[in-house]
Amino acid sequence: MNRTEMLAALEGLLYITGDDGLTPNEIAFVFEIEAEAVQDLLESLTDMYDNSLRGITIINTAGRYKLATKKEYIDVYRKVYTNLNKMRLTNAALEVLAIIAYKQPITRAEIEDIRGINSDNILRRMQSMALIKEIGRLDTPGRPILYGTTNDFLDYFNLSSIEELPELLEQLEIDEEIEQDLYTNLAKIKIN
Amino acid sequence: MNRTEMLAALEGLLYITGDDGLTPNEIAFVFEIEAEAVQDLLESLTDMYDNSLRGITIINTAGRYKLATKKEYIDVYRKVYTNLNKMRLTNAALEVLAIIAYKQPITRAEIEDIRGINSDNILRRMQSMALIKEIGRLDTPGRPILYGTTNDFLDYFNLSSIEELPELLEQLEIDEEIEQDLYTNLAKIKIN
Amino acid sequence: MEYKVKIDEFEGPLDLLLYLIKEAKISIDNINVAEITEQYIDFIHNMEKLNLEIASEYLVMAAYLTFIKSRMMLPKASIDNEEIDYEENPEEKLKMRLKIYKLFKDIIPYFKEQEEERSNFITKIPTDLSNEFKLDSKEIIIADNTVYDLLSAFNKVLKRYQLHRPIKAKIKQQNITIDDRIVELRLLLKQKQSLRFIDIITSDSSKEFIVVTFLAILELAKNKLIYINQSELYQDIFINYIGEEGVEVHE
Repeated sequence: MNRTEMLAALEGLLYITGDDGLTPNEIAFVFEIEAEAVQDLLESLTDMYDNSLRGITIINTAGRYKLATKKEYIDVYRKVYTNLNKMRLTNAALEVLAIIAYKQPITRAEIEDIRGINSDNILRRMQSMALIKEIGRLDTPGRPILYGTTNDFLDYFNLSSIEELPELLEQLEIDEEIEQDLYTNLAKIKIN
Repeated sequence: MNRTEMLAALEGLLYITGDDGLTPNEIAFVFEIEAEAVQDLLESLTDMYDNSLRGITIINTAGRYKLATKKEYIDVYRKVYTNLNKMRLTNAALEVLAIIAYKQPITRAEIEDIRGINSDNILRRMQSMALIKEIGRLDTPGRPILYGTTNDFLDYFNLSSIEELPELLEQLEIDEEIEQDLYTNLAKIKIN
Repeated sequence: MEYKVKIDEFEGPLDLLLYLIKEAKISIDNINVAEITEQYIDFIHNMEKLNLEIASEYLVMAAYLTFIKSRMMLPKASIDNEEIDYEENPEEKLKMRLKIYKLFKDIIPYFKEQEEERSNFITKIPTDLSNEFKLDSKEIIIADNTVYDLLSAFNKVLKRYQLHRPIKAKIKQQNITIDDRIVELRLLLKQKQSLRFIDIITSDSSKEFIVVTFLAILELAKNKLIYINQSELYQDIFINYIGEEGVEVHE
């Protein structure tokens, strides 16, 4: 891979990893290059973003390099963020709702474990919109809150009951697995 | 906001929205510009990405524009995310999806008439994958469910809209008369 | 005739018929139903000999083909060739079905290509801006989200979860453990000495419960606490109590 290709691939890689970003070590591993070459690549990429036509740049927080939007256009982002949230449920909100709907009762920690991101603000918003509610507490240290969906949630998604949610793929797979188990065990029983 | 600023802000916006993407209407709303100007911005941005130093590009799936990595460096990304997009649909699943894509809204019985084999499990699976959905019910005895494709279907097959599908009958070199017969008889044909 | 292909390689009887037609290097319009029927039935028979499971649809088609074949052997009524009545002529009807099915079959490579193409483009998850920007509105003006949006969001999050983590062992919720079930069965067997297998599961037992019961029985048998017998195939299976663990069976 030549330098041009590495620069392009690094941009793509930084894009995919998003807020997680990459450490110089990780970059060195991926491209099989030395630490110096990594710094050189990152500098070149930073230079490329130092252009008024570009809306993104590279930042370094806590040793991780990541792409970020330039501050100049924060009003545009705010406009989109607030208006889109008024117009429809965003994917992030839908994700939280979906996890709660399918996995209720569920704690915040479990939701964040599945999503891999802090979901505090979205949970609060969904609660204030009355789409979810606290339905109890877990009997473990800290007694974490258990969340579930509300009747407003059912109304919003035009459901008469939570059972009307479409089947999950993992549920189908577990069913099939159990059927498989059943067959293998049946066969074993016959042998005995 | 001048054009350069809009281009930079649009790049930032597309970065933020990630796989959610933006519709042309949303872009028009944010910048308070006409549909034509939106297309112009998107084209300019796409041209900017058409440079060997860049690793990202713009795709349009299900009517939404989104940033995506260029396909040239997929192997680099696979190194970081080992099970990236490895899943492929089976022939049977593709058959069912193709039939639904072209004949929607369609009932399960009609799909099975065309395929000549029970398709219940595949339908459930495709629904769980959110590639198809119930879009209504037929007003006949039993009120059978009508299926159609989803936005996830469009995204999965890299289509901006369902109209992008190639003409079905063009695939076969058959004359117009037969074409006519095929269409008029599609509904009638059933196994006894 | 040697069969290198297996029935589970076909997507159904129409697919098998198309395969046979292709093998014979003829077009759908020119198929000789009598001939193709023989080949089809031959194929099915051979699969049966190999003890392959054959979906009922294949047998229905075999019957249908035989019906067409026998009908053709009857003296023909005067058929107006100008107007083929598909409802009345099963042979033409079959050809039409094959053509329609082939239309969709032939478009599959297109979908495969598109699937492959899309898998090369990777997008990132949306950046979470909920900490940056405060939202005051609790209302949503246009509420057009459906349950499929929920399902779609769930699938996405799951895909991401699998991408970022090594495959986690699936945690299945079991209402009853195997150990619990062993204890239950032992108590029951101690009282009754012998049980019919069908009596320990009920029609409303969940799949998990049935599996757990199976595993419990296997465990009991392994530890020689029970023995299982069946007088004949398809007869009742009996589970018989031997004795306590560690206690030798006395003569």
